[in-house]
Amino acid sequence: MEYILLILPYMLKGLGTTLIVFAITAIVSIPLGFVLALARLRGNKALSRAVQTYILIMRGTPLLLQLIFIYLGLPLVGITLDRLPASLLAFILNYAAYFAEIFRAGIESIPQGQYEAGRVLGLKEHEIFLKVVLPQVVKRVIPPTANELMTLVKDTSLVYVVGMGDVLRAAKIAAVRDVTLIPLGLAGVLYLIVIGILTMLLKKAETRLSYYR
Amino acid sequence: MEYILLILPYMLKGLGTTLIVFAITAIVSIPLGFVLALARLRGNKALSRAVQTYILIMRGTPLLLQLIFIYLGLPLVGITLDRLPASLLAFILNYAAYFAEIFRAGIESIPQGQYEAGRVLGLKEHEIFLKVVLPQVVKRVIPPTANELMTLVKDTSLVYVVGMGDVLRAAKIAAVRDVTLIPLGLAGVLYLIVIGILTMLLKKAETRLSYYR
Amino acid sequence: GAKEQTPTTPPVPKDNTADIKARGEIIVGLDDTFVPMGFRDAAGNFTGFDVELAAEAAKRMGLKVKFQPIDWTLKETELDSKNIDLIWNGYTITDSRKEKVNFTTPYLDNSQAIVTMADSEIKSKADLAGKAVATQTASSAYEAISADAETMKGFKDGEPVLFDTYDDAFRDLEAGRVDAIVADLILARYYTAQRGTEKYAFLDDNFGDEEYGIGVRKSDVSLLAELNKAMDDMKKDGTAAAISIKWFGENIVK
Amino acid sequence: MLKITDLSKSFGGKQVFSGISAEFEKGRIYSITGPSGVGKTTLLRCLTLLEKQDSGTITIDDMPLEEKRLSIGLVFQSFNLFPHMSALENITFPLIRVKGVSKQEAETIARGLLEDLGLQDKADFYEHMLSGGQRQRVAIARAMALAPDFLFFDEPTSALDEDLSESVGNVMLKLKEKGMGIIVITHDLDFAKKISDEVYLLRETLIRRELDA
Amino acid sequence: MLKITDLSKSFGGKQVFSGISAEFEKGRIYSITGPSGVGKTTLLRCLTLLEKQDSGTITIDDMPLEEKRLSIGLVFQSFNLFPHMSALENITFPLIRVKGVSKQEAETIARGLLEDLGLQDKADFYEHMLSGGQRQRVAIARAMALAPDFLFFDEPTSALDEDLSESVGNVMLKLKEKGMGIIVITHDLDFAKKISDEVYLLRETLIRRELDA
Ligand SMILES: Nc1ncnc2c1ncn2[C@@H]1O[C@H](COP(=O)(O)OP(=O)(O)OP(=O)(O)O)[C@@H](O)[C@H]1O
Ligand SMILES: Nc1ncnc2c1ncn2[C@@H]1O[C@H](COP(=O)(O)OP(=O)(O)OP(=O)(O)O)[C@@H](O)[C@H]1O
Ligand SMILES: [Mg+2]
Ligand SMILES: [Mg+2]
Repeated sequence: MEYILLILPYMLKGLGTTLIVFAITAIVSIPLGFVLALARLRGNKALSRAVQTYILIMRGTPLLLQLIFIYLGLPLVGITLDRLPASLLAFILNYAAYFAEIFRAGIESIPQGQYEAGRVLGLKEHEIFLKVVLPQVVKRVIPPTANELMTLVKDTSLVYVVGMGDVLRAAKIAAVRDVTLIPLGLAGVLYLIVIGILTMLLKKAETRLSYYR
Repeated sequence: MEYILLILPYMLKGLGTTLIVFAITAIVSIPLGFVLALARLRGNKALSRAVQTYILIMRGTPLLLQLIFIYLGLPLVGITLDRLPASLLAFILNYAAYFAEIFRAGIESIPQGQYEAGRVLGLKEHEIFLKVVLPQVVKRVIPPTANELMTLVKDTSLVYVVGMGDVLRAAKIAAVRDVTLIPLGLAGVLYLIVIGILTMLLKKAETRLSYYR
Repeated sequence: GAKEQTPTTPPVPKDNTADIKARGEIIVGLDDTFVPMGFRDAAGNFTGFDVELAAEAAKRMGLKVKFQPIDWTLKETELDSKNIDLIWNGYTITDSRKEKVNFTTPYLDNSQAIVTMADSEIKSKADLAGKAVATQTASSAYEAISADAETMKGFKDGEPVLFDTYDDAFRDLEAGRVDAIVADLILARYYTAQRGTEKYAFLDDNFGDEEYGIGVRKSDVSLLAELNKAMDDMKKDGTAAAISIKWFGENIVK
Repeated sequence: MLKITDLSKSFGGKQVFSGISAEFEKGRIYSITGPSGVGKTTLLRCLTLLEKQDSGTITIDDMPLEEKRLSIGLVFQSFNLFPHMSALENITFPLIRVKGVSKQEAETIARGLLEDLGLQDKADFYEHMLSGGQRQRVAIARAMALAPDFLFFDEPTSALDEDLSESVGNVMLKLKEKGMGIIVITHDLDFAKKISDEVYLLRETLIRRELDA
Repeated sequence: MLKITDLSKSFGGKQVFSGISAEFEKGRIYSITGPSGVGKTTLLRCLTLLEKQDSGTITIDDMPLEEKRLSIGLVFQSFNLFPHMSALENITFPLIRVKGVSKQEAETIARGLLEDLGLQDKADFYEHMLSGGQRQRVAIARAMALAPDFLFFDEPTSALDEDLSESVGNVMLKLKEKGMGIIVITHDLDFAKKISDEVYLLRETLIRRELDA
């Protein structure tokens, strides 16, 4: 217990990094994923294929390598990014691809009749999408989106490759220094708390949307 | 080029580990995820809550820590598993939780009328589930399942913590030894090929199921 | 964007020493899980044998020191891209590394020791035949084993079991899933001391001797010279010995 | 005999109907009419165990309804066809499963019914390729094929023209001859009068209507 | 004037109808009858740009239909209500968006229509809480609220009893008075005769029927 209090401050500092990377990535990559999903479904053929290729590459290679590429590869062509911006860029580009596929499936699952009703009523395409389709999509994509968000919380630990210290890194350092698995257990608990809160929030959102079927 | 041919055999050996862990995890955790989803949706209250807690813990803590716990923690209480079984156990338990949530959402998205029609026709509950609901669920869960499977391909690299060598570690070893980033790029290409094939197969499945709406 | 002019001759690499001086700060790259050479204390401050050496050397060069954690896999690339100025973290001098970086004069001797549990029947290198032998991924120990292909082929599965950290390797040794560990002697001594020296045995055989040095960018020749001088001074006036005694209980700096 | 005793049902405190008592014999056709929203569908849902009444009992041949599940059938107002099965499969699948009929025999029965209802050339169509009236007829054929003791129809001719309504009526009369008891919800009084032995009006409770009223 | 010239449509090589030419005036009501599956819904879908005809043209006041999108409205055979909006919102949302009416005004209009159709107490119900006939009436109110030049109804009384059919008929007559042109697909010849100025039969092509036939 005393030991936990001793290592907790530095672990919490690491948790701060974890949360920042998580929050910014989530906030940016979710809308970006939507745009990509739309481009894939509604864009012209060239755009749609470009997005598919983008998604293939982003999902097809490890985020770790993408991070290395952006942080250490881009400087070779003259683009030098700092640690945090480089990490955020890699995370956002990567996660947007995953979200894009989830949203594509969600959009495709809305019955054609909903679009047709909107069109015949004279609504504009963007109104149909934003006010008729999107609210129904949101309800359907919450569970797979939750999966990705939880993976994201833990994936943030990859920032160690650019030399940033997150909560898991902090735990590892303490574990090897003090020859004990306790810090790793503590990291597990901290993750669990973060994801427990996330689960609660998402469940609330799901419940709020259960007023219709 | 010559260099690539030199390191390729060892990389491919690592790829073998990647593929074995991927395949076995996928084959076992997908059905297990279905069972968990069912237990959560249809089980009595206690079972449903137990499954929810299980899912919270599995998604709430990093797979890395679960792996360490199973491989290095369990021996402390007298259960010593070998590298591969320990890895597979951790991967299966972890991924089953993610799949469970995807399938739960898929099952919930099937209109109530489908169950009601089955019941009134006199079909047994398991017949309704297997022959009426499941085929429609499969169609809807392919895209989020694809996301998880692709994450899994890359997550297999975590077996490094139990001392197993996958393609990414093979690349890292070569990178450090030969002081070059080429092996990492090669690993990226190998991943891309595996996931490219996976994408094709899943797309085919999606297309095959597009005969109905 | 503007069109890039492709230079006809490769640019002469610029010596960055002046820039570093101007900045007043030298950046030392390290793996902050590398006990006891470079890691962090409970409060998150950098500490360790190499860290203290580096801090003292920087002071003598009139520079502030900044420690930058890096992924050990990428250390030379980090050096090239000037994210760091030095690799200083139990960095073993090898031929392939010499092609990419300049090394200072070696400051520490090391050997690749073989560690077993105290009650092990393994008494010599030859006894390793058919046994599971562990070491750290991408470590110099792994390179040393690879260099002794004859012995390595005798291992169970024909290759060592690789762990991310020696910590994990020692836990696996205790769980009985591996029979021996090959590790930098300096690290192995530290680890066994932490976990209880009496539990382990060190074999007389080893996988060869080697030396630690500090990695400097090829271009930064004046920095290399100044660093060598600072290290020499520290060895001569006993500062290095004092740091060594603090961390290892004896003076092992050469 | 299907016997209802003192049945009531409400939704969220709002009474739909109450105090319904009635007896329905095999080998007779009963029509139930009543304004929209009065609870006709709800009544049929209670009679098929899809909705739990607030109070009252339902028995078939003096046995609780729960034990006579297979003696009842229902054609839904909203059809509830299985979208992943062709028109033919919608009919044969429950036949094979519930009645243990061979596949070949099931197809013969199904094709016969499709022909009776003018759908001989739609056997291989999926729901989304069928017109409203075609869907309705497939749903009718599916329920009829199982030949339960009591078969309920919820507005079975809503999407059908006079000729087709007559065909459906004729099929019902054939089933009645064979001893089936039939309850039809309909707005079409002519249709009701033509085929029914008794006509009821639902309006808070079930009231017998004189046929020549 | 809505003018159709030589319209034909087929699905997968199978002709649905061909050579349809007709003129429909504002301020008149037209009924179209025809057997199930003959293409009535398909015709209305062509008239609302939801389906592309194989050949032929449709104009309104000599302008191509595409440019007169807002002059047409449709009540779907399958309603296509927006499930995440209440009955009231289903009506007010398009009104506000398309007509630029204030929220308050839209609600007044919507409540008036709901009252006309006997749904005053269902304004806040969602689709899944409405009976079949109630859904149909909401769909009718939604389309009527926009007061297009031409309004098409696809079996608007299929789920309605006589009294409600009459209410719907009366509302249609009111709209006609105001100058709207109305085309109704119906199986109910009595209803057709009562409200229509002209009755057509669809059977491969569109044939005018004598009203007193
Ligand atoms: N996607 C499709 N593929 C093949 N055939 C189709 C498709 N959609 C419709 N059809 C066919 O086109 C024909 C006309 O359908 P439509 O829905 O227009 O009929 P309808 O006159 O409205 O019938 P109902 O009165 O039953 O609603 C039907 O025979 C139907 O099977
Ligand atoms: N989940 C629900 N919550 C609240 N009210 C409901 C719910 N389900 C049904 N109702 C109400 O119960 C009443 C009866 O509905 P039901 O579907 O049985 O009517 P019906 O007689 O079949 O009408 P129709 O002829 O229009 O099909 C309706 O007023 C409906 O609004
Ligand atoms: Mg009803
Ligand atoms: Mg139709």
